[in-house]
Amino acid sequence: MKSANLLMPHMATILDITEETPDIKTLRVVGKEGLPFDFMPGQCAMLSVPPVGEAIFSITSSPTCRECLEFSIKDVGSVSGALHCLVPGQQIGIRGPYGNGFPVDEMKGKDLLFIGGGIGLAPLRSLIGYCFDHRQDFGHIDIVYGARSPADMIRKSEVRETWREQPDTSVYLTVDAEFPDWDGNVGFVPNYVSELAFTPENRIAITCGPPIMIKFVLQALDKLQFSPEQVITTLEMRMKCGVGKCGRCNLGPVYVCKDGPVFSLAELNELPAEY
Amino acid sequence: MKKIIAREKLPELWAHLSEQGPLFLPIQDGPVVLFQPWFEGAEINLDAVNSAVSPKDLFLPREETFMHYRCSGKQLEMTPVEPGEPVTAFGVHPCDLKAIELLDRVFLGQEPPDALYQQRRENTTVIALSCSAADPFCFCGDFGVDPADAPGADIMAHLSDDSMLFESRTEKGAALLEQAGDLLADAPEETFSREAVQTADFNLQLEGLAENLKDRFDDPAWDQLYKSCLGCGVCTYVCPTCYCFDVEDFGHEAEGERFRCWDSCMYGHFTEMAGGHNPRPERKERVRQRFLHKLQYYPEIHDEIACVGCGRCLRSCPVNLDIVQAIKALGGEKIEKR
Amino acid sequence: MSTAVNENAAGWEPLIVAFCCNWCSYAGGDMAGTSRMSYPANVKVIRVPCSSRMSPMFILRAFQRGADGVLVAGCHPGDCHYSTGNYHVRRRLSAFKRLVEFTGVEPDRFEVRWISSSEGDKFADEMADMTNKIKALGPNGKMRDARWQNIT
Amino acid sequence: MAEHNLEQIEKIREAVKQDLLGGRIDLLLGWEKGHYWWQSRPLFAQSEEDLEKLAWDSFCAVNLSRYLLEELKEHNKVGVLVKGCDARAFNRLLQDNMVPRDRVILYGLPCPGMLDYDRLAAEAGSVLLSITEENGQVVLITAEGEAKADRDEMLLDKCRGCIYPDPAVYDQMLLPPQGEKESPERFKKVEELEAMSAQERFAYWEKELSRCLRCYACRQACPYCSCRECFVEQENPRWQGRAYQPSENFMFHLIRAYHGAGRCIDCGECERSCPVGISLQELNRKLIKDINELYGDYEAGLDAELEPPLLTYRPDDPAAFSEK
Repeated sequence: MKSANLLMPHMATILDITEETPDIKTLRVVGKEGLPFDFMPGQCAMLSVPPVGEAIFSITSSPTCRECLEFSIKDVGSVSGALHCLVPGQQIGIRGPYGNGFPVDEMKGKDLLFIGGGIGLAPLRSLIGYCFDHRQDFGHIDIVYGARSPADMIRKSEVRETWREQPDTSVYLTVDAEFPDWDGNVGFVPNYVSELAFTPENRIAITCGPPIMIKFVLQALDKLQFSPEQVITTLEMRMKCGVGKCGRCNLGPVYVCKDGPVFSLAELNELPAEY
Repeated sequence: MKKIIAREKLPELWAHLSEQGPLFLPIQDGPVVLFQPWFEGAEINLDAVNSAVSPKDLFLPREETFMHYRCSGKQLEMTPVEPGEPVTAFGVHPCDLKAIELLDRVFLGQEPPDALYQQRRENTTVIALSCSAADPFCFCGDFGVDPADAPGADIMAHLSDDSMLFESRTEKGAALLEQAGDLLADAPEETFSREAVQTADFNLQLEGLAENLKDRFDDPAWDQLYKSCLGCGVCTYVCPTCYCFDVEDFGHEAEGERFRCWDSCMYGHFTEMAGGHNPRPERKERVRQRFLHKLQYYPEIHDEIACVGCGRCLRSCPVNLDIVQAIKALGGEKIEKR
Repeated sequence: MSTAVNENAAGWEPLIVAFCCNWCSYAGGDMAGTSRMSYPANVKVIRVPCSSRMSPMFILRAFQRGADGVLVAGCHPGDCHYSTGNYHVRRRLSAFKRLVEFTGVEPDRFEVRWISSSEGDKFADEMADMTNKIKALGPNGKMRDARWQNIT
Repeated sequence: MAEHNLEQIEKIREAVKQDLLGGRIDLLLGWEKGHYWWQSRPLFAQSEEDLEKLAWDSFCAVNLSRYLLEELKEHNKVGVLVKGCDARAFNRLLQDNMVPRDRVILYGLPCPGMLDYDRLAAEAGSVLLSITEENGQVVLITAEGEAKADRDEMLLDKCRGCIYPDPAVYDQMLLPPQGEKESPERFKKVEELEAMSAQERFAYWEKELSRCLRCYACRQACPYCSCRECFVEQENPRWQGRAYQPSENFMFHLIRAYHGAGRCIDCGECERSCPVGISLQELNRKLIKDINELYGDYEAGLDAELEPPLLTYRPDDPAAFSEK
C-alpha cells in the first residue's frame, strides 16, 4: 500500500490575524473544509511559508473550537518572522497534528493549576479552553500567568475577563516590574506560585514558559510538596519532520515531536536533560 | 535461481541493466570509490572493500526534492514530486545491506512510514556482493554480519577470479535474472568456495553495552573522548546507519521547491532553536549524542546496535575518533579473564 | 547538466551584472545617461558604496542566478572616496579573478574596471565592450544553479 | 619501532614532563597511537600517566594548533608539540588574534614528512605488518618478507610540497632542525590545470567537487578557518544552500579557498581530512602562486609580524585585469 508523504503539507488559509503584543501575533487558520485535522490539547503543527521554510508551533485553540486552528506566534526566527508578515486570506502550508498532547483523561476529577509565562500560555490555552468546555470533568481551576509587562500578556481579554467569569476558576496575573495602571501582582511567576501556596492534594500542575521560569517553577512546586507525577510541562525543540525520524529533538531514546512534547516531571527526570 | 557470467562479459551485463533504468555500482571516482550511476567508460571497482560513502544514498538521497510550490497573490499551490524510476544497485556489500535493514526500522517499521523512502526501497533491486577481502577496519563480525552472505538481498552475487555467480533470493531478483536472457548462463550446481574473509577483532564486548550505557550519560569518559573531535560531519555522512535529515526550500516568493537533504548531529546548528537556545551547544554533547544514539538509544527502540562494523568512520575520521574508540572508552572492551 | 542552459537559444541576449561604486562608476553611468550616450540594456547596474564592498559571494551569486558576465567598476586607484578601498580591492579581485578563471570560467566573464564619475563615455564603452564579448562567448552555464530552469 | 624513534620520544617526554608536572603548562597537546601503528591521534595530556601515551613517528599528521582555540578556553597555559606546519598554523592564529602568545608554549619538532598508509599498503601488496625507516627509505615488512621503498614516494600528498619542515616559531626546539627543503613540484598540478582550456578546467572541477558531501571537514581541520560564524551557516542573507548542486559546490569551495588567500599556510589538512579525496590543495595553491607572482613572495605563517598580502597594498600594484 502506498503511504502518503509525511513531509507534504496541506493547504490552509489565514482567516485573520490579531496583534497580541509588539512581537506576538495570533493567526487563525482554516483548512480546505473547516479544521485541517482533529487534535488534542498540547499537540503541535508544522506551518510552511515558502520560500522561507517550515517550523513547528503549538496549537493554542481548544479542540472544542470547530471553526479554525489558532496559533500565537512570537517573532523570533525566520519562519515566525515570515508568518508575522502575512495578511488575512493568505494561504500557507500546514501538516500535523504532532505529539502526544496533554493527558486529559488522567486529569479528570482533579483540581488543575496552570502556570504560564509569556508566550508559554499558548499551549496551555488549548487545554484551558478544553477544560472550560468539559467543565464537569475537572475540579477547581487556578491559572497563574505572568509576563514582563502588562503589554506583553497575550489573550488580554481572556486572562483579564472571560476566564475569571468561568465557574470555580481563579486567575492570578503577575508582571515582572511595576507599571502604571497595573493593579495586579508584581513579581516573577515562581515566587508568585510560592506565595499563593497551592496545596498538592488532588491537584495537577501544568506549566509552560521560558526555560528559566520553568526551572524555578519546578523548584517552587517541589517545595510545595507536589510530586514529580503531579507536575506536567511541555517542551520546545527544533524539529524538521514531526514524526521522530529527522533526528534532532530527542532526549535519549525519546523523541519530543512524537513521544512529547508533554511530559510529566517524573518522566523528564528519567531522561537526559538536553532541552 | 542461479546464473553465471564470465567476468569479462560483465560490462555487457551492466550496459544491458542500465538500459532498464539507472544502475548504481561502485565506480572509481578520483581516489575513492562511490556508488554512482553507470555510464559508458565508467571504471567499475568490484574489488574495493568498501565505497567511501555508503550506498544509503539510494534510499535516503543526499538531496531529494519532494514538493514544488507556486504562489501568486494570496494563492499557494503545493504539488508533490514523486521519487524517480526503478533502479538497480549492483555490488552492495553485506554490511551495507544490513545497515539498510536498520534504516528500514526507522523509515518503514516506525509509524508513520516514510513514503519517499518506501518508494525508493520498493523501486530498487539490490544485487548484493559477498566480500572477497577485508581491510584492517572491517569489523562487521562483531555485529553478526556474514561477509559471504546478505540475507536482505534480491540477488546474492559472488565474484571469483574469472566469473560472477548470481543467486536470486526474491521474485524481483529472479525477474531481473530472467530478463538478462542470454547474457547469463544457468549455473544450478555452481558454488564458489573461497577462504572465509577475516575481519578485524578489536576485542569488543557488545553484549549488554546498551544496558550499561543507560547509567553513563554523565560518565567522565565523555570529557576526554570528545576532545579530539573537529566538529565536522565526516563520520555521519560516510556512515551507513546515520539518517538525520533537514528540510529546506529553494526558490523565490512566487515559485520554488522543497527538498530533504542529509544533515548531521555533529553540527551546532542542527539543534539550535530560532531564539538561539541550543540543547546540545558544544562538541561534547554532540559527540555523546552520536555515539549514544548508535549504542544505546537506537537499541532501546529497535533492539540492535546501530552499527554494522563497515569501518568507514575508522577510515575517514581525520583524527581517528571513531566508534571503536568510543565503545572502548565506554566500557565495551573485553576484559581478559585470568 | 549545469552547462546546458539556453545554449544557442534563439534570440538570446546576455545578462550582465555591473557592480558600480557609488562615488565614481555609478555617477559615470549617470553621466553617460545625461550625455545621451547609450549603453546596452543587457547591463543591470547594482550600486555599491565602494568597489571594496564587493564580497566574492556577490559575484558567485550573480553567476548562480543567471548572469552571463559580471563587472565590478570602481574609482581609479588613488581616487577612492575612502582613500584606500580600491587599492585593496585591486589585490583582492585580482586574486579572485584568477581563481574563478582557474575553475573554468572564461576570463571575459568576470572583469574589473576603473571608471570615474566624469568618464561617461568610458562607462558606455566598457558596457558595450563587455556585452559584445559576452555575446561572442554565448550563454554562461558555469556555476549557474540549474534549478532555476524549473522555476519561472 | 625504530630505536632512534623511541629515543626521540623519550627526549620529548622528558622535556615536556618537567613543564607539565612543574606547572609551567596545564595541558600538553601531542599525539598518541590509535588502533593501529599507522594511526596517531591527538593526545590531551594532563598527567604523567597521560604522557606515557605520547607518540612521535611518521604518522603524526594531525595539525595540533587548531585545538588551541578550544583548549585555551579551559586551560590557562597550554603546551603544543609543533611540526613545521603546526607552527605556521600557530602564527596564523596569532595574526588573527585568536590565541594569546603568552599562554602557549611551543615545543618544536623537525618534521620528517608524514607517511601515507594507503600508499605503503599498496606498495607492500600483501598485508603490511609494520615498517622501519632508514636512509631515506621505508622498509615494508609483510608476512612474505621485506621490501624497500623510497620514503619520499610514500609521503602523504600534503607533505610532498613541503618547504619548511622545521617550526618557524617555537619556545624550545626539542630535536635538531633539518633545514629547508626544495619543492620543485609544489605548483606542478596547478600549472597542469592552468595549461588546460577553460572548458576542461571547468569539467575537472565540476567532477572533483561533485563528490563533496558538505561535511565541512576541510573547514573544521583548517587553521585559518576560525571565524566565529562561517558564511556557510549565515542565515540572512543565506549564501550557502544545503543542496548538492554544482553551483552550491562551487560557492562553498571557491569561497572557502578564497578566505585563505594570503592566509593559507599550505599544511594540506583540508585535503587530508576530505573523505572523498577532493584536491582542495590545488585551489589553495593557485591562490598562493598568483599572489606571490603579483604581489611578491609571501609564505603565510612564517613570520607573524609580516602583513598578509591581502591586508596591504602598494599604490603601483599590478592587477589581473586591464587598468587602461
